[in-house]
Amino acid sequence: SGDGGGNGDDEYPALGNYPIEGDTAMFGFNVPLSGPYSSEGEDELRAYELAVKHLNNGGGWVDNWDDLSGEGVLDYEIDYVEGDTATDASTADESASRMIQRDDVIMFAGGSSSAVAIAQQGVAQRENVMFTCCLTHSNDTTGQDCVRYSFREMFNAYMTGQALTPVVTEEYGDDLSFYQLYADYSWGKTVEESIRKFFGEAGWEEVNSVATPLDTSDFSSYLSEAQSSGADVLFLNHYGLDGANSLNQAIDAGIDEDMEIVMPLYNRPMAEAASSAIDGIYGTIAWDSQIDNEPSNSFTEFFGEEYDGRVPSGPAQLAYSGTLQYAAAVERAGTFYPPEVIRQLEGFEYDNIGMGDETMRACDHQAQRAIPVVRGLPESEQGDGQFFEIVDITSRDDVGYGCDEGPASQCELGEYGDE
Amino acid sequence: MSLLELDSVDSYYGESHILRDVSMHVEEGEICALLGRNGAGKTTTLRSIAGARPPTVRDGTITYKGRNITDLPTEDISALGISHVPEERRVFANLTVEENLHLAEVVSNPSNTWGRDIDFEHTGMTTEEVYDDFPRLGERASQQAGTLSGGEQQMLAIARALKQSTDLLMLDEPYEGLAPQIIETVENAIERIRDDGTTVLLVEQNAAAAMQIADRCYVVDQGAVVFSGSADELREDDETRQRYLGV
Amino acid sequence: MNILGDIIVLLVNGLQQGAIYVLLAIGLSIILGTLRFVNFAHGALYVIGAYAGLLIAQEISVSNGKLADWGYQTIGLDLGFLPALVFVPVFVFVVGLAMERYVARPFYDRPDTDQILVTFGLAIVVQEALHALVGGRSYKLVIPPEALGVIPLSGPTDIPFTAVSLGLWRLWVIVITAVLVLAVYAIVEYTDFGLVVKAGTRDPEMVRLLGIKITRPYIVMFGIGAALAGVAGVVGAPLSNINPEIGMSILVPAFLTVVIGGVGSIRGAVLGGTLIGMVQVALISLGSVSLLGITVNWTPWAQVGIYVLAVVVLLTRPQGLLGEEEVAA
Amino acid sequence: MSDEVQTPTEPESAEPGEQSPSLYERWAAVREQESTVAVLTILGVLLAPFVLVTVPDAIGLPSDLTWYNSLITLTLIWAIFAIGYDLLLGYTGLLSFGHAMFWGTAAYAAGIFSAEVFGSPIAMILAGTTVAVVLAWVIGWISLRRGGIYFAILTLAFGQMIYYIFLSPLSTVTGGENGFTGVEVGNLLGVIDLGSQVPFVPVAFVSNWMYVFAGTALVLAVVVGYRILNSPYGVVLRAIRENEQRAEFVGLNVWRYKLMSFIISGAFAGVAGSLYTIQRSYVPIENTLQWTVSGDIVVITVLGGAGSLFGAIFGAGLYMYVANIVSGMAGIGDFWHLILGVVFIVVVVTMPNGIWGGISWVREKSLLLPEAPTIARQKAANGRDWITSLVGGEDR
Amino acid sequence: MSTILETRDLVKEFGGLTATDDVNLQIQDGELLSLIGPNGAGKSTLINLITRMLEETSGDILFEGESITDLEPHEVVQRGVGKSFQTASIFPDLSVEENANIASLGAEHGSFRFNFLRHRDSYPEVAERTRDVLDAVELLPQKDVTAADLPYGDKRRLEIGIALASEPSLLLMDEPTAGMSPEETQETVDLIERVQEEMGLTILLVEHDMEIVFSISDRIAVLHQGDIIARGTPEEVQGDPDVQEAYLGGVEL
Ligand SMILES: Nc1ncnc2c1ncn2[C@@H]1O[C@H](COP(=O)(O)OP(=O)(O)OP(=O)(O)O)[C@@H](O)[C@H]1O
Ligand SMILES: Nc1ncnc2c1ncn2[C@@H]1O[C@H](COP(=O)(O)OP(=O)(O)OP(=O)(O)O)[C@@H](O)[C@H]1O
Ligand SMILES: [Mg+2]
Ligand SMILES: [Mg+2]
Repeated sequence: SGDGGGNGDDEYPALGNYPIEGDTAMFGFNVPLSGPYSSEGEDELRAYELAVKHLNNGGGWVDNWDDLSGEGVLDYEIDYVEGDTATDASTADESASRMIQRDDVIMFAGGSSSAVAIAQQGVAQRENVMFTCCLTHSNDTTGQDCVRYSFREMFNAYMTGQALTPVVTEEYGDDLSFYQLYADYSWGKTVEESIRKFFGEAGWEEVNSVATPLDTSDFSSYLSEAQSSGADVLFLNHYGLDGANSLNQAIDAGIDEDMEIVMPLYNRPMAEAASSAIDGIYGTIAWDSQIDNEPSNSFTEFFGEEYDGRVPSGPAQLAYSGTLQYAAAVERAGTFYPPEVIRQLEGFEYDNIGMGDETMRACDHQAQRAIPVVRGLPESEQGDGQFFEIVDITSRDDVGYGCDEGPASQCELGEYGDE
Repeated sequence: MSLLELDSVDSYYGESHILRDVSMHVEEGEICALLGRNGAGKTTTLRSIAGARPPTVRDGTITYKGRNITDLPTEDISALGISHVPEERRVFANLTVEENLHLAEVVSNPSNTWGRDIDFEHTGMTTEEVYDDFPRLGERASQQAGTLSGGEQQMLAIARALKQSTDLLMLDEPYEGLAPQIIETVENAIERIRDDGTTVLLVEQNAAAAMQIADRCYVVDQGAVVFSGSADELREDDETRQRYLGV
Repeated sequence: MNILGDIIVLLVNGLQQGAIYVLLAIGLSIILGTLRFVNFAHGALYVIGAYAGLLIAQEISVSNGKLADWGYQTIGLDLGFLPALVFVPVFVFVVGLAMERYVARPFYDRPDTDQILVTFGLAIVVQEALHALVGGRSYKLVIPPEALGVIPLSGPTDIPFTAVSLGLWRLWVIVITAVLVLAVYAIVEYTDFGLVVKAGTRDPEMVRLLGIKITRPYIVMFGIGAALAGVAGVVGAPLSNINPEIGMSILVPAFLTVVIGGVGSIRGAVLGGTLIGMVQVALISLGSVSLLGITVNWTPWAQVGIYVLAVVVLLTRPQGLLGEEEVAA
Repeated sequence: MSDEVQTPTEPESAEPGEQSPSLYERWAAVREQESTVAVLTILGVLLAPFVLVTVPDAIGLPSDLTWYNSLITLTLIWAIFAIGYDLLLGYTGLLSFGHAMFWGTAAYAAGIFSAEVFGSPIAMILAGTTVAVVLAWVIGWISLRRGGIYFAILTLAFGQMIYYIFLSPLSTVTGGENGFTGVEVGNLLGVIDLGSQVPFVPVAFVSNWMYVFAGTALVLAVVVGYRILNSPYGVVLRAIRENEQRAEFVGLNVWRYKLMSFIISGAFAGVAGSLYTIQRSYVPIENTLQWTVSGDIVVITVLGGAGSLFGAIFGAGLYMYVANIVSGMAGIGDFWHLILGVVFIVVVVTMPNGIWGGISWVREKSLLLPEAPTIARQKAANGRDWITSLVGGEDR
Repeated sequence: MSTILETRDLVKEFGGLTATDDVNLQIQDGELLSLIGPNGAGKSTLINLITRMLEETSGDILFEGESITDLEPHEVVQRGVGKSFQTASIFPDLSVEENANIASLGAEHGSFRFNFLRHRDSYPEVAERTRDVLDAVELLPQKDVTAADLPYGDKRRLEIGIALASEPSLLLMDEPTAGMSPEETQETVDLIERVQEEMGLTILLVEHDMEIVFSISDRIAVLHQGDIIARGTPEEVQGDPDVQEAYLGGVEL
């Protein structure tokens, strides 16, 4: 094993897919190319491909990160396989197993749909192959379902609740009733819980909350129930195409005339799909090209250069940064041996991905970071890649929770594999 | 010229050679009987004439009114005036008696004829005339044909053929399952339509019954014609009767 | 509370949802009832209708799938909705003709299981071909501007009748369905054409022996069934996502509609479709109901309800609500 | 090898003047015996990893063309499922489109049982299978009221009903869309960790205890399946497939036999579903209860060869290879499912006994053995007709 | 002689039509009773009522003294009422031996048991019965032939063999010779007579061929518009003017 450019990287026992055979290190990118989150998935894949290109040949952030050389990782050339999760945990789980067994990937990444991410985390821990979360916003990912072999850059529903509550209550008042529709799986449920918790604490009262199946296309019956509930505010805890559909249909049915609508998590592809419907709608986003700082601006720029001027979405930024983050940790560890890489990432402090100062917390592998709160622009002001007004970038000091609090209190990371 | 002429016809079911070099002719206005034991090839002959597939006619020609019909599709042959009452009744179980009868005239409806190069006109019996002959059917007009008794179904199958515009009526074992008096009715009907100018080609197991009304007879055995002649000649030819008909 | 308004909305939503099932079920039912052909690829015709409608009406960008790899960034004619509504039935009709000729016809004489298997295979092939070509992502057919918008309902002022609004498009779907259903009903029930097809079901050779060219009525009947599925694809698309999988997922409720209504019965299909649509919508709208101190939340049962309906119908009336008992030959 | 069940024929030597049986015929007689079948299955299970993984690795075949160990285990599990399905489709002639429900409910039952009660793999299988059997009894009781196409449609519908029930109303128990993540597989017989290697046996032959476990289950499944076919049930089920009305009129309770066949088939699916949970330590909903699983098992069985137990096993192997290995190949990988669909249609049209049947047919043909059964022959002829009609032959 | 089957006031109505009207019929153990009557008289309906294919409107059917109206068709067969089918109804893809085997199994095993793990060879009674029956219908030499490949006449014989293998004490036959040539018919009649004798069967025969009916029947019952209008020995029935009028017409015998 490890012939060629092995860089002496065989001082550890075999574990998972370590050591790498040959001189190419294989990554696996498992993204939704079908199903309700496929727009996000396509953008993620673009970013992953770009990340591999930069890792091998330099360019992008690789040039600015001290840990990365731009000539592969530890002298291994990076190659990758891709898989379609179909926005579905089973398919993702199978696809991940295939990547590990058939393609011998040393790290795999992806997400979109927290159910998908959580399923893959399970595989990662079982197989001792590292997983890098991309878009997953459920509390459970770094809460009750957390694992040692996975790290999450994205914040979670709990933090969204913390960031959104002050902004929204200030705008609409602090004595209102609200109604929630939520996607019926891990993510939707934790958003629903967190909204209830934080808005409840702020003095709002929940009228009802109703689950809708993932991949619903016609929300009208659910919406008309919400409409006749008499609540003041409607939370649409939907994402991707589902989110665009439910928001569009809510506006079409004229619900915004009676109720305020809040979309706790949204993103650029959703905003594009919902277009005029997002006018005035509050929510949080992972990242947006409108955020003005050096890493963000450069990411927007080189992504656009690669892909015909396309403006990258938040999920793309997560995909790109996650891959580089992993590669940098490998370089720092001097090996692909997973336990060492994990140790490099635990407690790692960084400020290089455009979201200010961050820490990858060791106790639950959750990044501690700032959260952008946004509000949709009217159609007339949209365009030029602009969909939102960034209302606030809530500092990481104002959100988050201790290792013994909130979701983290349920987290048991499991073994490194070298004990 | 004969109304129908078979000239050295060879028919096959798949690879099995059934009719061997069959030649026969049916004259206008006669009742011609085709006799033979089980499996002799009687049904196969009628199906070959009617253009029903299988069997396939690989050799020889079938001429009707001077026209070669060997390779015409079934429906065109039928439209030329050959109607066929096949074995086993073949009524449309899911349709009523009346609808079954109505189907016999559908062919004459202009909207059903496009795409066909055969002309014909409807000269068959009317529904009323049919009910006169078979009052039983009149009583059962709106009953689903599948629920008729065996004999009633046989009547319906015959009646349906009589309703078609027919110059040549081919009957395959029409007496099967009929009670003795109904057999009489059918015999009478056959003789009457012959007298009205329709030619009849009758297939029967029951040689005795067939010879009663037939003008001429053919006997087939193992796919080949082994006898042809008038009914009287056959009655006198004991050897043929014993050997090929078992009577 | 706004009970009356809710009921109206529920009725319209239920009818519209049912209308899609009816359009599909009629095709399934006449093909099954008259041609004795079990078509598991009926959903594929629906998908084909939806994609055809999408490509006629709009221009879409393809981002994964082979078309994108081959350099087609965008495809579609961008002609608007009305042309789609006109051309799709014609197109799917032709697809139906081809399907009859090359798939169904050689299988009329083979056992049900073979028919199911081959059409199931065809359904897979259509789904996967679309998947490979345009990718798995979902598209949206935009509601035509003429039918966009809502009808605000407001009652007399003395009834507290808060505004409910009916999507105009839903009404359009209901009307289009009604017209088509009546037309097909007339053809099947009142013309020789329908009679011939029914007869041919049991004994095509006998029909030919009666001088009737059977292949044409068959193929036309199949085409009509297919065209209806195509229409369902177009009119249903603005209210649902379009992706390669929708064909299979709509097939089950469509079959249930047939089973509930009774095979071969157009009136049964209408009744069955309406019932299913209503049950689905009603369970969502029912929300939580407390009875005798037990609170049941009905919304999660919305998808389950239609199956329960089917089971109940089947146990009490095995031939379906308006189906006739089978008559053996 | 063909395993068309035949009544063991009496020794041909009874008729004088007959040639003594050829070697092939003797072999043909031997291989029908159950113990032979069992031994062959055991050998197959033992050699599979060596032949499919070790040897290709050793001779340097690229790893993206070859099997991997967990895939072989998975294939064994699907093969058990397929054997059970074949008993229903191939021998009784009932086409179920809802078999995912037995596989799936068993998977959930096994998973939930392990989390809530007891993690012993054997106990998990018992729990899962019991649930599948009970469910099969209920669903069969309702669905078998209507024959033919209704049965296919109803089983499809019930399958989806169970899926939706597990997805939403029961999501607090099942995990809904997330799947059930709390599976806790314990040790086999309290001591053997299924993930660990088997002592003394080289990994080249047996990767781990899980493989031994699944392999044993498969051998048992084959033996039991064979025994059923050789019991009165075997011939009764085939009689029902061929002429149901007549079977009723020789005094057979057709309905009960069909129900029994459905339940037996459900039990096999239950064993397989439970093993699936044990192997993955996770119960994903889409791959257990969604109708696509029912579709997969139909494809596997028909492709491999309905009406032959080894055909079903072969089908499982073929499908798993295409879905997991071919799908990763450059070029055709993206089209794997499409290709499978096309092949499936071709098989349905032209090969009534599936690919396995086709192989046996060719081999027997080349050995000038007696012709295939009539119906099979007829179907094959139909297939040829279909092709002629496609290329614009006779307008029938 | 005891009564093996008896119908009491058996009525079957289809909508407005009464197909059998208060039919009281007794069949004695060991006899061959023919049921004749015009088309549509209700003969097949009566048989279908006995086999429980049809549900009666009113009345009762007693077999060996017990009512069988609550039984399922297969249970009636279990009790000993067999039916031979008009068109050869066999299991085409199975061998001749398996065909008979199934029927013997039906007799032995029809009452559904859970013995799916017991090998077929361990039922010697079944094998023996199979052999006996094949012997009786003279198909033993062809036992390994696939049923579909038999000539038509042999198929009919096999069909009767299947009916016999299910161990009936009463055999119902609805027009067994329909579509047969005189020779074939004669063979079939001989077969029927022989098995009746050998196996001590009771037979209920429906037939339009008067030659057969009058030559082999012990007794004849005449059904007309759902009513039994005459019954008795062949001679008695033949002389009955009502029968002449309603059924036989001018047929001479
Ligand atoms: N569909 C078929 N396929 C193969 N062989 C057939 C087919 N139909 C009939 N045969 C064979 O063709 C021969 C002639 O059969 P045909 O039906 O013409 O006889 P038939 O004289 O009408 O006899 P019957 O009096 O019994 O009706 C028989 O040997 C029969 O077995
Ligand atoms: N399901 C049904 N619905 C309505 N009428 C029926 C049904 N079944 C039978 N009949 C009618 O009942 C009468 C008796 O029929 P059945 O079949 O018993 O007569 P059959 O005596 O067997 O006559 P055949 O000698 O012609 O076979 C017939 O007139 C028939 O049309
Ligand atoms: Mg004949
Ligand atoms: Mg009768």
